[in-house]
Amino acid sequence: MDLFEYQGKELLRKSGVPVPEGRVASTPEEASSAARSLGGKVVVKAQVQVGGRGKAGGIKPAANPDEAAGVAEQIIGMDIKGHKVRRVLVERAGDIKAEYYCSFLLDRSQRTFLGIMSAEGGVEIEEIADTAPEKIARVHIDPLLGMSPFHARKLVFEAGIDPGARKEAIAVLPKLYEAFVALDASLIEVNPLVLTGEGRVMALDAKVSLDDSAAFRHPNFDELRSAHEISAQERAAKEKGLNYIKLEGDVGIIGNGAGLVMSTLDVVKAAGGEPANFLDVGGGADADVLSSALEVITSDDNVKSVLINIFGGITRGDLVAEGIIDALGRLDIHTPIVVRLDGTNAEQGHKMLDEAPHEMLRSATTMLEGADKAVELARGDAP
Amino acid sequence: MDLFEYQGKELLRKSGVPVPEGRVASTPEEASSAARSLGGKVVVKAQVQVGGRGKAGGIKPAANPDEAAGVAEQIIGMDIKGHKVRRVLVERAGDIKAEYYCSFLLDRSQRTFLGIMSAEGGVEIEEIADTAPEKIARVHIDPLLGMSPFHARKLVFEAGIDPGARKEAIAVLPKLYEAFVALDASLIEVNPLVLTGEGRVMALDAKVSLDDSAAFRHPNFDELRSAHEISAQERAAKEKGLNYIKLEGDVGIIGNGAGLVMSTLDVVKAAGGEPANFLDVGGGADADVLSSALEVITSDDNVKSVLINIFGGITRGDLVAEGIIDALGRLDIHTPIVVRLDGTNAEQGHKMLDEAPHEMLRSATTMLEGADKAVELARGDAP
Amino acid sequence: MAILVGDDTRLVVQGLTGREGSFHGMRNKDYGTDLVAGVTPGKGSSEVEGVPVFDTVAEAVSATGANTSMVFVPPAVAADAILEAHDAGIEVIVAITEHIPALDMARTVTHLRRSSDGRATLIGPNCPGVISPGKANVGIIPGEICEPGSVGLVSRSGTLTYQIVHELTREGLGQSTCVGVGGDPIPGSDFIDILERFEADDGTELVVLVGEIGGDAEERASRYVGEHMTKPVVAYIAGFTAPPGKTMGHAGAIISGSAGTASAKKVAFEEAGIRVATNPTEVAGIVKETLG
Amino acid sequence: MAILVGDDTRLVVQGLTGREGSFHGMRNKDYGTDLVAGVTPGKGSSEVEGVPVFDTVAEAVSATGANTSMVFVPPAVAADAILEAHDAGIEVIVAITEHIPALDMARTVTHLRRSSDGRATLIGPNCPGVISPGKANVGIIPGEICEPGSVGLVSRSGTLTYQIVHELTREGLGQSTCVGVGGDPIPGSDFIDILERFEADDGTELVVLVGEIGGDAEERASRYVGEHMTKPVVAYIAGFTAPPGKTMGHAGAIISGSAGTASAKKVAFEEAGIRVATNPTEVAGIVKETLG
Repeated sequence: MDLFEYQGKELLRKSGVPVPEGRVASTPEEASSAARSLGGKVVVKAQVQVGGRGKAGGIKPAANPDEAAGVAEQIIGMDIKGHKVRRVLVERAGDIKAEYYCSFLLDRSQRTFLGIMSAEGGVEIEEIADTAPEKIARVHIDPLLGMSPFHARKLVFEAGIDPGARKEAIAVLPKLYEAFVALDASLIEVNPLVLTGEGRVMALDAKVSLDDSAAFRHPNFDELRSAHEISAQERAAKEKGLNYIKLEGDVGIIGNGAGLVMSTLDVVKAAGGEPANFLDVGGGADADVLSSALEVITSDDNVKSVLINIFGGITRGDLVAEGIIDALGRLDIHTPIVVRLDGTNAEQGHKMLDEAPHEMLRSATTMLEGADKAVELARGDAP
Repeated sequence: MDLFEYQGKELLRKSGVPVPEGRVASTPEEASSAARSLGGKVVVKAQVQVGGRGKAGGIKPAANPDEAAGVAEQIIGMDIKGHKVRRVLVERAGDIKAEYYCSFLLDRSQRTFLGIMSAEGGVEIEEIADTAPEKIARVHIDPLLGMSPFHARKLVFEAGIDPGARKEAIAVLPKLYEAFVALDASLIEVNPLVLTGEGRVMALDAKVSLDDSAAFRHPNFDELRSAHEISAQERAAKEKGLNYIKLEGDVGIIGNGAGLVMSTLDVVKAAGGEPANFLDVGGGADADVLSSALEVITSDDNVKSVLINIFGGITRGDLVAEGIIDALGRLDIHTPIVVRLDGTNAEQGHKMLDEAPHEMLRSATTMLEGADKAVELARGDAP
Repeated sequence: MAILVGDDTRLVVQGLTGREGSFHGMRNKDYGTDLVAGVTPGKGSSEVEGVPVFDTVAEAVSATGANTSMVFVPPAVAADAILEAHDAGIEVIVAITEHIPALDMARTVTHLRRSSDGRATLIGPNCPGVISPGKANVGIIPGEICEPGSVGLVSRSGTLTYQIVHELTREGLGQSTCVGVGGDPIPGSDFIDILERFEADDGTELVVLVGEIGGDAEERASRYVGEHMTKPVVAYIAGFTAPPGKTMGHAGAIISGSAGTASAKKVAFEEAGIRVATNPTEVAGIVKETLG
Repeated sequence: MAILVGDDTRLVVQGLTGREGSFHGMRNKDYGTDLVAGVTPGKGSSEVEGVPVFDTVAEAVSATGANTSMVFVPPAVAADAILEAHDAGIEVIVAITEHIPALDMARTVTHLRRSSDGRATLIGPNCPGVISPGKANVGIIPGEICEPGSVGLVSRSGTLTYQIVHELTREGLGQSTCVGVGGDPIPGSDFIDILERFEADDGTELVVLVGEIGGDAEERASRYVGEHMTKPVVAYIAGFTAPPGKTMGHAGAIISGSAGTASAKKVAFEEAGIRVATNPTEVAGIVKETLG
């Protein structure tokens, strides 16, 4: 789960990382009152999860509460690269002497954690990596040993952080790492980490991604997630425990296991079709889950045909068939559905489907055949 | 630093380990009022750092506040194996269904931590180790990984803890380990850990030793230490940063480095003498430290002669000589002092001593010669 | 021959008394795997269909000589279960459980790889397990789709593995061992660990590697194959159609920047001389062609 | 020849700008040790008597090729300094600092022994260091009491080591290397680690082992000697007069129950065929006799 800036900063503040004082606002009035409570100049920042907010006009200064209301008026409701601005963060403006970059993340290839720092902040790290790779300091942090003070010193000295910011930066980095671990984050990126006119080091922006698998030990994950806007289908899928991602095409896809679903998308594409979604019912899906999946997919008006591609392992073919039959009985479905079923109890499933014929139902014996059929059906060619 | 039972239990309580409710008392009146505040029956326990309190009459039940005052009167002031009882712990008495043993300590040979558990509590673990070694469960805990729930399960199941106590014991053990680490303990021994009539598991006794080297990160160590009674010489030595232990003999000993001092004790003993103390001035001792060391030693009336055995490394011979000369000038010393000096700046030190003759001062060129001389002097044989 | 599991496998199932643990444990037993014990704390001295259950893995090992463990416990306690198996001296730990927090796995995998007193190989988590057809099945791969043979298979995916095994079997291409290493960001074993074993295994003539988008495990594997493998490798990668930046189910299947895409992985494989199939069916075709 | 330090030693002193760090660093340099760098965070680009100072050990290593480090920093930051040296690829770390919390050392030593990316040998902490007479001195052992020769010495004690070296030198028995492993409960290297090196070292004919009460390092060493050493070993143990239960300065010098006493250690040595001297002077006598 990717957090909004204001959410990430609030968590960092609680972990002892200095961040500017700020308030969230979803209306110009709230922005004005936030500015008043902060006193003096503020910056109004669009809360969207996409880069390049500044260039798009999503970050504006305001000298007083009235101005804050004015710029909030402009920013709230804006569309930034397809992301609608629903909230702004109103922050006390400060004097910035230098901007740095730092982040902590999981280094999959080393199976360990990685700290990254650069004296060149405020731009994308990929850009620095391209233009001046020598300006990026990296340090691996053993997950069992944790961060030792020397890791912080190494990052700060190797990155060439200004002498005036070193001491504070060396103190802030371990707090970021502690937050990374305590929050079960998969990424904490602070860009920029700034040196203020008063010689303080603070996080001016924060990108925090949390590990959804760790939700069981973080009661606050649900609340954080509630701030996220998702499509009706995605919300419905989420509620039913499905892993659903909406895409642009017209061939609806249901499968079990992320790898098989991705492969199904590829095969549909290779057959000349465009997948309408990614939907993984997961391992051990029962009839209910299958039925819900069909409901989610067929409620998307773009979908012209559906391919169900199940290879049973934990998932049982009979339960898959039961779910399909349930959905067809329960819902008014006018989208043709191609079912390809193999593995555990597949024969039984096929038999069940045969015994409950439905005009929208087609079957396929192989994955490739299923893809071809679904693509033809989406085109309107009745196979 | 070894803690008193009441200190150890207070720390364990703060770490979430259940302990009986109790109050410390140093007078019968305090004991009576403690019993009143606890309500009902209590147990009055002598606070001394020595085993076998119970057999010595240092632990007694009391049915009401008056009885509590009465037994406190008997116990306070008692001498238990050379330890004078200055305080008692008044604890709410409970119904005990079973007594277990458990401890966490540093396993030097494996360079790791060790958890130990036995269903046979209330007796010394050495006794169980002798009589029924198969009843002792052990588990090594990697210092980096820390205690995982399975470590607790392994201890509890292997030790054969009663089914009714398992769940709570499995929950309590990790708290004890966390306390062990958080307190920088070198030992936490709970004997007995009890199962109460209400099915609770709690620490009925606690022996906690703390790592003095970690005092810099534990502001409470000083306060804990203040409860300890030590001899006048030990207190003076402590204040001066000397590592001093009083022994029974009459040859005072000063050296630098624990190994060399121990070796000096052995050599004095081999020469027929009895060391009066162990005193290590440590590495890099200066004149002041040497002078203080001499003051501490010569203030002990048992001391008939002193052997100063210094092999300079960080410690400089000239500063040693300066300290001796200072002490001889400052104090009224009538105890003969044999000085053996080698290593860094030893020649300079010898020269300084030669230039400041004192009737009590003798010199020795080797450690063995020094020991012989000091022993003869203690016997009254003037060498 | 085979790798990881086989005739010497003596299996203990951690979580045997659970619904899924007993279902799949018994399926493994029915397949012919030597299921010797189950472990569920507090249920020691009980049985599941004749298989003795112990309170701890250590007890199970000492009573039954178990050398392989299948972990089928909930994600919150799975890392602990893996550590327990390792501590008890289990040699091969197959962790089926999905959604274990990455932090738990980072700590667990680091410990397993470094610890001097253990020698455990961890497969998974979030994996379908390991099957050596005709010998032993440890996990949830449907045994009926496999046939004994000489193709080794290693995959980050679950059901996609079944699909490909199914295609192989249909073409008469039996398998020495099929290994699902799992799609998590920090797997206990990665492609290279398994490729090493296949390279050394007499019973394996060719290896099928099934990759996914995200991470660089495929890129590292391709370098390893180029430098160290004498046996032919055929690859398949899923996720060409995945839009950048979208999570596709597996925590591991995240595209980060330019690296980690299916195309980048395909290029890496081809540069190492590895043929890459465009769909699961084609895998079997290329394998058949390669083995001649 | 020699072990641990010698002609190839390129020394960096962590804490060179401190009072003791500079005093002993310069003494080591004067002895002939190749002191190439100092490290003090925030004092990079400065110098101590011509020796360049860096902010991090990694910079010192990359700029000067340092391969050995002496740690002379306060106890609260010493474990961090050791970990930094290890991370920077230093091969031999000699930690002089005393009073490092046992927990810090338990974690640090575990990490050093397990970490796959390092190959550092840690000597100490709370030790006098290592000297290979005539070649290099890293630590605080007074160089002037040593002479080059073929006696290896390993000791848990500081000044007691000087005493014994002094006695050896006085008898004309020079030393290949003298190693103080330190008296802490968790040393980076123990007797066995050093005995192994002496056994393999061409320049060492005999080893003097200086023990202390507390722990079981001597007992384990005696077994090792009995089973693995071909070279003669002469032992000395201090602490026969120590009353049970009293702490004698070193955290390590605690008698716990019946084990760990000087007498128990003496018995263990003698059972392994090792002669035990009754005082430091006698050590030299036995060595002379043994070498013939």
